[in-house]
Amino acid sequence: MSVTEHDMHVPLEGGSHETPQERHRMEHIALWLFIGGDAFFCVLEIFFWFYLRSLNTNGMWRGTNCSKANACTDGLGNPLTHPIAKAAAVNTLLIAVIMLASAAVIWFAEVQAREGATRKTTTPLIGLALLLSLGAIAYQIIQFQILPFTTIDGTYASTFEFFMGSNLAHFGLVAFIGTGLFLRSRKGKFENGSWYHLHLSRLWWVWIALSTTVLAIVSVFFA
Amino acid sequence: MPSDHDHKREEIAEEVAPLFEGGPIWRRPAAKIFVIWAIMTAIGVVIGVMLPVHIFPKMVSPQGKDALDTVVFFTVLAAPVAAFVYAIGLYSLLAWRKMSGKSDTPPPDGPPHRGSGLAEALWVGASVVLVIVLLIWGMGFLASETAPQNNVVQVNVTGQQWFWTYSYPGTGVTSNKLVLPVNREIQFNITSMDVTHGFWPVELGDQIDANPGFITHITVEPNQLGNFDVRCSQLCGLYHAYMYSHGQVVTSSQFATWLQDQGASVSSVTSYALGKN
Amino acid sequence: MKRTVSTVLFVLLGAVVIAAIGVGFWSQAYRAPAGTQVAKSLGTAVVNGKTVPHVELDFSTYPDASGTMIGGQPIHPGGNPSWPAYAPTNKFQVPAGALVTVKWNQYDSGGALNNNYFAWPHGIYGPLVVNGKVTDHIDLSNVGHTFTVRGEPGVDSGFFVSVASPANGDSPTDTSKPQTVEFSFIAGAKGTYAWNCEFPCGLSIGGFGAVMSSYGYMSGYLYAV
Amino acid sequence: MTIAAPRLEDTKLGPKAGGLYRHQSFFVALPFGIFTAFIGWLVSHALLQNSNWGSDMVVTVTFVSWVIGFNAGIGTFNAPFRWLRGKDQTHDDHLYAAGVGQGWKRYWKYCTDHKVVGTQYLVLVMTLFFVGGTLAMMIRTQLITPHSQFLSPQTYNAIVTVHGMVMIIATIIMVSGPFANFILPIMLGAKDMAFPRLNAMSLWVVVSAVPPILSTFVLGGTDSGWTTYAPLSVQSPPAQDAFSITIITFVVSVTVAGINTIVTTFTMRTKGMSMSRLPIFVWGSIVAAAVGLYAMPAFLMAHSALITDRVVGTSFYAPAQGGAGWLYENVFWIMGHPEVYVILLPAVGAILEVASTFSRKPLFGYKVMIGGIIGVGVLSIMVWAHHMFTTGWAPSLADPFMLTTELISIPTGIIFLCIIGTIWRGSIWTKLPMYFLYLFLWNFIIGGVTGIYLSDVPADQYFHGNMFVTAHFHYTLLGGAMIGATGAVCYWFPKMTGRMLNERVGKWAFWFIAIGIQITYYGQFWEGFEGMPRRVANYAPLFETANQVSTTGAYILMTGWLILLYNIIHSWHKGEIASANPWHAKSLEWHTLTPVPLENFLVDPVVTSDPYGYGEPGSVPGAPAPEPAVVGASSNQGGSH
Repeated sequence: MSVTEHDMHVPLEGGSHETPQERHRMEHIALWLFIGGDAFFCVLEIFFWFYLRSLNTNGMWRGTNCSKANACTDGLGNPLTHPIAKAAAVNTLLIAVIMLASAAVIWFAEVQAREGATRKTTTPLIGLALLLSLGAIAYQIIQFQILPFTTIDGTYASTFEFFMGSNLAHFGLVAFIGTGLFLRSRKGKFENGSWYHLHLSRLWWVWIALSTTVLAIVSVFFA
Repeated sequence: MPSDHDHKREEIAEEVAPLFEGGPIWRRPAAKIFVIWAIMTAIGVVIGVMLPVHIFPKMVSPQGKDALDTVVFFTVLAAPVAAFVYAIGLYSLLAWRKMSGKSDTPPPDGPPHRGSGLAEALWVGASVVLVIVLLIWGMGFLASETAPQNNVVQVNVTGQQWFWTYSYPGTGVTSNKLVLPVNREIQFNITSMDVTHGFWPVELGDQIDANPGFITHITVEPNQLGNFDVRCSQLCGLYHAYMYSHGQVVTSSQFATWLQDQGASVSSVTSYALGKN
Repeated sequence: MKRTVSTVLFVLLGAVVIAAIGVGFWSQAYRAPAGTQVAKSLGTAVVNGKTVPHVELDFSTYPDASGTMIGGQPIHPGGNPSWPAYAPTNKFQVPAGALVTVKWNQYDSGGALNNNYFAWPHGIYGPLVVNGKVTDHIDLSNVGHTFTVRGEPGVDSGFFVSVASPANGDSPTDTSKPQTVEFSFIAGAKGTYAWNCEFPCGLSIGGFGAVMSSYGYMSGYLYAV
Repeated sequence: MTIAAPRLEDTKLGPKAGGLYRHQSFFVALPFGIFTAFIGWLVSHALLQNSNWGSDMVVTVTFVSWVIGFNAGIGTFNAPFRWLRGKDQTHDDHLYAAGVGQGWKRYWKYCTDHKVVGTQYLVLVMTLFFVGGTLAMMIRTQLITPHSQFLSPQTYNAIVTVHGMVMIIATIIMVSGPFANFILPIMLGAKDMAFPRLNAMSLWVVVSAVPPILSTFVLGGTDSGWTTYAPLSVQSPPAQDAFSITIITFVVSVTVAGINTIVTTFTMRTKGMSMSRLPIFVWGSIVAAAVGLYAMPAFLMAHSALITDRVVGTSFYAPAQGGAGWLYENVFWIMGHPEVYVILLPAVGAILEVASTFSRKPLFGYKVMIGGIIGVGVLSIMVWAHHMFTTGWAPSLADPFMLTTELISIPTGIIFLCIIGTIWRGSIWTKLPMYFLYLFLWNFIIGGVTGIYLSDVPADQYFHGNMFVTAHFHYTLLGGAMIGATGAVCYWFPKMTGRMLNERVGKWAFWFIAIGIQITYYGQFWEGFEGMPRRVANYAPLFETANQVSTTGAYILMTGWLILLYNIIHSWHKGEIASANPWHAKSLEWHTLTPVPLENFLVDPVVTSDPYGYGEPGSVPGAPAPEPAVVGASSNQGGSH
């Protein structure tokens, strides 16, 4: 914990009391605490998935009384093929891939900024990452429309859609941060060594890409 | 600034010593605290032994007795522990209160005791021992309850928003009154039709939630004749307060005649009473 | 001394504010349906050897009770005037231990019970007469409403009456001719007995949402005085 | 060294300092929030009313609009969008946001000064307790007689639910709001919290969370208790959506406040304030904040799934479509039990400060107490299913959870060791805060012991869902945590407001509160022994006397709290002027001026010992270090041990 060795009233960047190093150390700890809380939220989402799946109340995990033991029937005996939403599986994995790509691009942008790149290189990279995240949002909204099942088709459907909704909320925050990074990078805010906010945003971005991938794997491979 | 650990030995001595000096034995602080502690413990024990027995309803099953015995035992066990803290609190107000609340300047500083390893070790040790005692007592009673023997009488309980119905499988009888034979192992199979209710036969001393979509079980063996009330112990909406019904523990013969009065055939009653279905 | 006076005044002011909020809640809770239907006296009757007062209660159940209840709809906040309800009110008063004859006009549609126990009449004295015919139980899949009163522990825990009524046609608007249900029961000891309808005609979980869990539509009290 | 520089608070700011903040205050945010909510209602009513779950959708959209509108109006979103646009705060903006030159109006604005936020929290907490307490009076008045028709069962259930939740919200923020914001930074020797804007946000987000829960009374009333167990809460009237919006908004505030407290403690301690010299109150606050960070995502998950069940027809808790009530109960109590320790630990920290100051003795067993607090925090994560012994969810887990629940009584027991160790042979100075310490001692022992009864499964099979449980948790939450918080209010009132509470009126309030608590909750223990279930609007005549005893006690308790409220309101502007250190205490907050300057210390303090130096050589009444030394231009080495 370093001591404020500046005079009391000399204003600092943004008028705060601390030096940039202290400021960034605080923001770093705060971000890890926030990611920890969000990680526990993600863990609980996965707990919902596996608990409901193992419970399979009234055989309604996959809907209309079909469970691992018996084939899916619609109550009148004729078999009901309840595909594990092949289309939905492909879309979910694709969305995860898009987010991983956008995380990779932002990470690359950060590396460039660390090595002293000017706004000419960082801005287009951040723009690309932002575009990818906006694409993921659009794709997720489209997936809501084209899903072969709805929320009332049992708990598999409900949890699947909850994951999609949670992703959408997180992507929204990522897009907000991405827009901010893009506009600030155009103003050269990340030049000459002040790349720190890019670093923090990349941490959050990568975490969201990871959590999207984990939720995608759970919802596709453990139906 | 001498660090805390160097002068530990003398500190304890200095801290404890004055408790044992100062005139005859009964006037020393430790003795006075002991007296207060003894009186308070006695009060606690008397309350523990006398009070719950009179306030608890008349229990008609061993589980009910277990709950009552647990309350009595835990109160008696807790009395000395609580009395210890209360005695020191009371004594501190009697003897160590230097300045009445009126003055605005504080009394002179007390002795700079920052802690004593001995007291901390004793305290935590005592807590561990007490916890072990509680645990053995709890696990013991729990183990004794959960082992159903043979020829168990089955009763299916259905909770729905704001009404309990009991059915006796095989006899075709469904009733709003819970009649049970005495000295028989009864297994309740409980479910709900809408929201979560709490099937709580008060005087049987046991309860479990009625969960929609699932069947939960409790086993009770009423060992005394008498009436008991069934109440809902889980908030279930508008008329939760009125979701009660009545129960009675009767002799086996009265139980058989009651079932027949409710329309059960004689053969189904005899096979049911032997715990076949 | 001045300090004590202002303290006491403040405490009284606080108490008045809290009491005012209490009156606010009280006015919301029991405003409607207003009034209690006191049973009409029909003289006396002999019930297993004892002469007891013989009274009559008559109520009806409407699919849309906005215009039929004393003191307007149970406008409990969040209630909906077009919900089905017992009319004219949900509170009945009978003499303790009296022989109560009930005449019930059932106009509302219905469906299948979730617990067939309620299709059979329980705790009634004498026959159950539906549309003029003596019946032993109502068709399980075509029940309109039930009138289920339960005894209170410590007052009269043995008291229990539950009677169902058949549904009235499929379109609830057909209010021309009701299903008539008539039965009698012996009122319990002096006390307050809660009754409610056990046919799930509401929404959401178990069909017991909305109208079923709003006080005053499908729930009320039977006072034995 | 004479301080010649002008006070920071008096600097003249440019006309446009503060930007948008200049036009924002509570009196702009309230109408703007209501207007946005109306737009939200209008749009959702038009589009969604007749789809299934229509009325729930409308209520949800309306109250989400209220929360967004109010926060936009007060200024929560200013900084994020300023960052988005690539702009940064100037020094004038920063000072304006800190409330410079706004006088009393800064208390109605999005002010980033931790002292203003602390005072705002105190007033908010007192308002919430008045609301919660009034509802408590409604409940006790309804329960005077077995068949009282003061409230209908629907109104009674709504009042029980809102009473529970308003009190839980109030108790979570009653110490971590006013004192972890106002006092904690000064105790550390810091100039402000780590994230001043987040600090103001956490306050105003709680303010925006209160109206939705109070509006549940006109939306049909919630009928499933503050625990809102599913599937009953899925079946509840539309009021349940507003209730869940309150919880989701409140979760955001507690998470943000928790992060702020933890980061402040780890990064903003002054020179010499090492971790082992932190006052015990700081340890209580940061462990509570850490446990809160663990608990709040579970609360968010439980209520997000509840809202999607009610609004878009998912079936997490609907057994007919594959859901289960146990799922809600598990996730709720994974939040539920850690949460009661989030309520308790800051109050315990405050009471231990009071113990040391008013026995004029160092805190007994500082290190063991920290171990106890951390032990409680860690163990609180492993005990949740003792709320579910009788749900039939997992009967085989009864023993393990009985074990963890009884284990947690060991670190909790250390609280008593340290209190009685501190008052042991101390010179007890019986001022008002010290009264509340003794009441805390009395109540929390009873709360703890009755907790042991409930942790024993065979006894819990009788007591679960029974008034005994109600009495137990009121003894721990009200008797323990809230009395601890009241002690904290009486202890730090002089530093926060510059006035002394009137001791005589304070003692009258104390005795009414002390006696009221015992009568009210002994009556409820009695009801519990007799077998009366919880949350019932009417009850069998068997329980009448016990209920009448409890209601009498409740009226006495109400009188006590009203006397204390009078004392606080009156003393705030007419009380005796307080000196900088009226209790001659040794922690840092008592070594700065009263009223506290904008950046807390005119000269950076250097700490050379912990704040419990009573009776030790060199201990001058009222100063931890011999003298607060001026900071020389020294190297950047961390706080020395």
